[in-house]
Amino acid sequence: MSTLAQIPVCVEPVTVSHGEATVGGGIGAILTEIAERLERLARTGEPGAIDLRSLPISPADRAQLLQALGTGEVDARVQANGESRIRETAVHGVWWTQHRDLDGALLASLIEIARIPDILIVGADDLLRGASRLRASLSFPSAAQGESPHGTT
Amino acid sequence: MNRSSVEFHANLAADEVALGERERVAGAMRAFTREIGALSALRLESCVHCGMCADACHFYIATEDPQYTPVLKVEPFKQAFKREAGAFAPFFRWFALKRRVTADELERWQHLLFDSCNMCGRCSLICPMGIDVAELIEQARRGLFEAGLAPKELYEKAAHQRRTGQPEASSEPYRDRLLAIGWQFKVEMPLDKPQAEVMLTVPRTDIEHYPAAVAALARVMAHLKADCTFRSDGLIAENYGYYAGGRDWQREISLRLIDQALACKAKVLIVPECGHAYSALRWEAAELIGKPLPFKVRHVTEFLAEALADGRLKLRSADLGVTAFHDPCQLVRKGGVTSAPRQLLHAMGVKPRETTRHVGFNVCCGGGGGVLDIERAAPLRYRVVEEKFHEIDGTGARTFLTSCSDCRRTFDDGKQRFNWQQTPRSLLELVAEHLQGG
Amino acid sequence: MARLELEPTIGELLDRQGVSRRSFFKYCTAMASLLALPPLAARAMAEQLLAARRPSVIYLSFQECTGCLESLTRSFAPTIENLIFNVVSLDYDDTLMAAAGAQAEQAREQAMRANYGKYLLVVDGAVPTGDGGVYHCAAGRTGLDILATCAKGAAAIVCVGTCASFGGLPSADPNPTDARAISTLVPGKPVVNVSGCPPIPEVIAGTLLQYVTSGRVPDLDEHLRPTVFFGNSIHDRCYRRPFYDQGKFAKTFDDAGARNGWCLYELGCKGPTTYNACATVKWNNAVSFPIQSGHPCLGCAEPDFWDHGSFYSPIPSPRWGKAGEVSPAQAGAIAAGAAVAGAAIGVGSVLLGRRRIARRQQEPKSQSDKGNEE
Amino acid sequence: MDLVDFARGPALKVAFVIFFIGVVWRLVNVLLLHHRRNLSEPRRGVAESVFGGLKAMGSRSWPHPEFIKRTITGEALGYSYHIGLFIVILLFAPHIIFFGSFIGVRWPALPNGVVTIFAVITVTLFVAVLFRRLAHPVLRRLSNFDDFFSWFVVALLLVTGLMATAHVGAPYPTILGLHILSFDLLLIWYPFGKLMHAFYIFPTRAVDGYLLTRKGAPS
Repeated sequence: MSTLAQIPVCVEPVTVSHGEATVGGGIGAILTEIAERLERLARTGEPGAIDLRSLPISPADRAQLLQALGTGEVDARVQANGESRIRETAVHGVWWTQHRDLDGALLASLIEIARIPDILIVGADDLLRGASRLRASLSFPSAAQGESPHGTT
Repeated sequence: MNRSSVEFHANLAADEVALGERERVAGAMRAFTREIGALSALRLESCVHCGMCADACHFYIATEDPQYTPVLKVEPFKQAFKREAGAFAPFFRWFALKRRVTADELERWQHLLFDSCNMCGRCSLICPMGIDVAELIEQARRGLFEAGLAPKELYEKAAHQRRTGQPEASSEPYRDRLLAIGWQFKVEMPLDKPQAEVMLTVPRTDIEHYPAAVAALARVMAHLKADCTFRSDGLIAENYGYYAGGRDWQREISLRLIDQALACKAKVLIVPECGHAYSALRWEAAELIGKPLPFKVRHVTEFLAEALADGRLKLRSADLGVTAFHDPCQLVRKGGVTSAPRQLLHAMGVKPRETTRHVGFNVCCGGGGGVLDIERAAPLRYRVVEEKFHEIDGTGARTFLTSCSDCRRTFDDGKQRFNWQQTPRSLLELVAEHLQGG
Repeated sequence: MARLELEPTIGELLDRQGVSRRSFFKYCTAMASLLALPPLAARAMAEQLLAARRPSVIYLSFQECTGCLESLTRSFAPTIENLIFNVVSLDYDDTLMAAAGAQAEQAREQAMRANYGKYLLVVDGAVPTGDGGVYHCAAGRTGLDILATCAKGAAAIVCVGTCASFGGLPSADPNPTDARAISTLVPGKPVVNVSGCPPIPEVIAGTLLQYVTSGRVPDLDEHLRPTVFFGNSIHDRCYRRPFYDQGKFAKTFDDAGARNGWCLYELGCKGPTTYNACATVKWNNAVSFPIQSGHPCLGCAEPDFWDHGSFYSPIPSPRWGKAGEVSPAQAGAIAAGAAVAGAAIGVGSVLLGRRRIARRQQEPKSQSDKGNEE
Repeated sequence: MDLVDFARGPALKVAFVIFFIGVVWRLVNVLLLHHRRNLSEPRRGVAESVFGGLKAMGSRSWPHPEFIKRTITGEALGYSYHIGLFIVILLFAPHIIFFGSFIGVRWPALPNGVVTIFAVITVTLFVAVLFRRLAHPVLRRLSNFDDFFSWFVVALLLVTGLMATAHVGAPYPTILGLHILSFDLLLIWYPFGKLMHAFYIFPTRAVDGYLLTRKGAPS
């Protein structure tokens, strides 16, 4: 019988690993939910999202889910207060977004069902603000009133 | 509400009718409390109301009437115990957790304790808690007796036997009848020898109805050249005090036999083919008189089995075909005589077909415990004896033997009613007919 | 710039700091994930936050060890500075603010006057009520008095830590200063208890954030704790639960069971009787939580957890009075004593019984004598 | 002092004391009543009779073939829920800790999932037993308050126990408190009701076996 010292102290939570081949019960359910949401998106235009981290599935299941969804054509990186990676899966309209903060810690990991994830869309007021900034830079050499680019409209 | 005694519609003897209600309750409590001891207390405290004793009781099996649940018969006795000597008796009295027993309740219990119970002990065998329900019923009967509620027939016979030694008056003294049987069956009837090793007694039922059994007893004793005698003052074996529940009368009736046995310095007292007489004398007499009996008490089958064992008795084989033997319940369950009758049958080459897997679990004939004598109980008894007939017919037996005169009379009585094909025969008579070199 | 300086909305504040809409939207998504809100709620939260004015927060500290505040400062999502500057306007906290003495008190009174009826009062620590509350005085006033005045104008009160929520350590037996939970001292005011000793940083921050975004008190359990964080017991969410169900328990702290990460139930784990988010949100930015690091849960989020006996005596073990866990010798002695008493009463009752039996025997003439009268 | 602390603290101590006082009181009361000595000539010696008594303690548990056809349902129900009770009470980890701390020793447990299955079976059987007691003519005629209240006390214990393991009905501390309180109730009621049969069953059988063997009668 191995001595006490030989037993490795187990720190990581015990993960129950499934066999490779079979698709875990959980994943089947999630895939059907994604399909159902895609149909709703097509019908009513209502987007949906599933928070991967809160799903009570093991890491192995999670990996298998993403593998089942495959990779698509779009792979976007958003540098906003840390990197956010938005990848389209092989199924059009199903996106895998991961938000990380400045030192790389994972903030959120979502499966988004939408024509385009919200974060990529430019907000309405950003358009106006962008326009005013451009106009300000156009008249840069002559204007030089020292107005801050933003202005406090 | 003090009902006048005449309104009691119970089946009462003249002496009993005169009792007032308060006297009845006081008498019942006197008897119940006298019966309370560590053993009866342990049993009364153990019942968990599982109802299984009903499944062993032939009165419940035949009628499916829940009032005949054996342990229910003991309720007045349990009420008395809980209120008088139970651990929480004061609380039971102050908060009336158990009501005081009433004359009406006692009167209703007469039918339960007497008419519908042979005290056969089958309920004691099934009880998962190991309660001897039959003995509790016996003790409960004493309460009814002291309350002046014993059935008329049993009370009168017990009173008569206490005074005269025989349950009923007979046309001629039984000692003369005994000698007459001797001449009729050409067998010598030793009577009132001043001293003898063995004292013989005879069931009144045999003298009245089955004289051949009496002759058989004498013939067998003569064959064994036993130094034996009948005693005219201690002739009758039955004990109607035991049936009626009159503890003191039972003692006096037993004392009559004991005195005669002492008088002739007998070493063995033979109880003839009778069930309750054996257990009343062997297992209860010593308790009642308060000291061990100076002589042995043996059932006639036991005595013959002992003679068989030490070679004094040789028996010829009997060709009876398929035979069934009815164990009288007072003899087998209450008395413990299980192997003797079988040894005699085997000695005669007869292998009885058992009605049940284990000896002693057979259904009772329904007539014992005094029920045979209570007219009011007849319809109920017939339904029960019918069950017994089914059990015997189940064995497919051609010959049917038993070793108790009350059982024989119950079977004969039932035989006419259901014109049952079998005839109950006495084991003793069979032995008498197959003595070797007899 | 002539317009009166309005209290800027959070959106304007962020814009002024060059925080892009996308990074603020990412921040809200993270918050929704933490608060277990549906993912699409992030958009609604973002819009509400952008438009909301930062609520003024008064942070009062009474009988406490500042552990809760330390815990708040270690919140990763949202970070403390993010919280203070973007989400709430922390107008008074005698530990964090630069001002002190009269200026600090003046700042508080000024903030309370300015936002009367709208500011959020966050309280840390129990308030001693013994001898008129003299056991806690600040700026010449008793804790009771300070709490009363501040609570009057508060829109809601958030009690941070088991001390504020239930009395915690100060009110543990014998409770010399008669310390009381805040909820018992501010009748009529909506109270949210964020219990724990200390509470999980993200739980404090998340509760404040949830109040700011929704503008109302979240759903609470019977101890007035937000159900989003305190709805489940540690036991129900514990990753070692399979070992509990299989009956695999660690018997001592360094046996094979402990090393294999088996259930700590027999070592006094109070997981089953404790409701908190440690097993899911975990501590130090979801690195670990007590059970995962091999120590049984103490049940620090539950009222009177100091007085539930030794932290290492299992839940079912009987506890007789202050003597703590019952020992076989003690149980044996009590049983023997009771048995002797029982025997004595038994003898008494049986003597009583025997006397009654005897008395019953002398009743009027017995029935059997009647037979002789012929 | 929340419900759990009260239930397993002072309430348990009081119940514990009442239990021992009540049980010993009742046993002593039975023991010290008048003992009748057997004066009749025995058919079997004392040694053989004592052995017969010990044998009866076991044999009386097993249904006799002659009666089994009629008693099978009653006995099957009774035995299965008793076995279920023993498994749940003695082989469930928290129970082992609870009872173990009184006697200072612990023994191996069954996995909790298995015990829960037995607990569910036992509760259903327990309800079935109640219906049988209400439906069966003999049982209905025999049953009194003690039968139903003793049933209720044990049923309460079983139900709150199941609710505690399933974390249902109320927050776990409250349900656990109720569960331990119903155990206290059982301890208090124990000496005054039919639960005492656990103490009576073996002595009564032994005495009966002894007396029957002494007479040579079947037992």
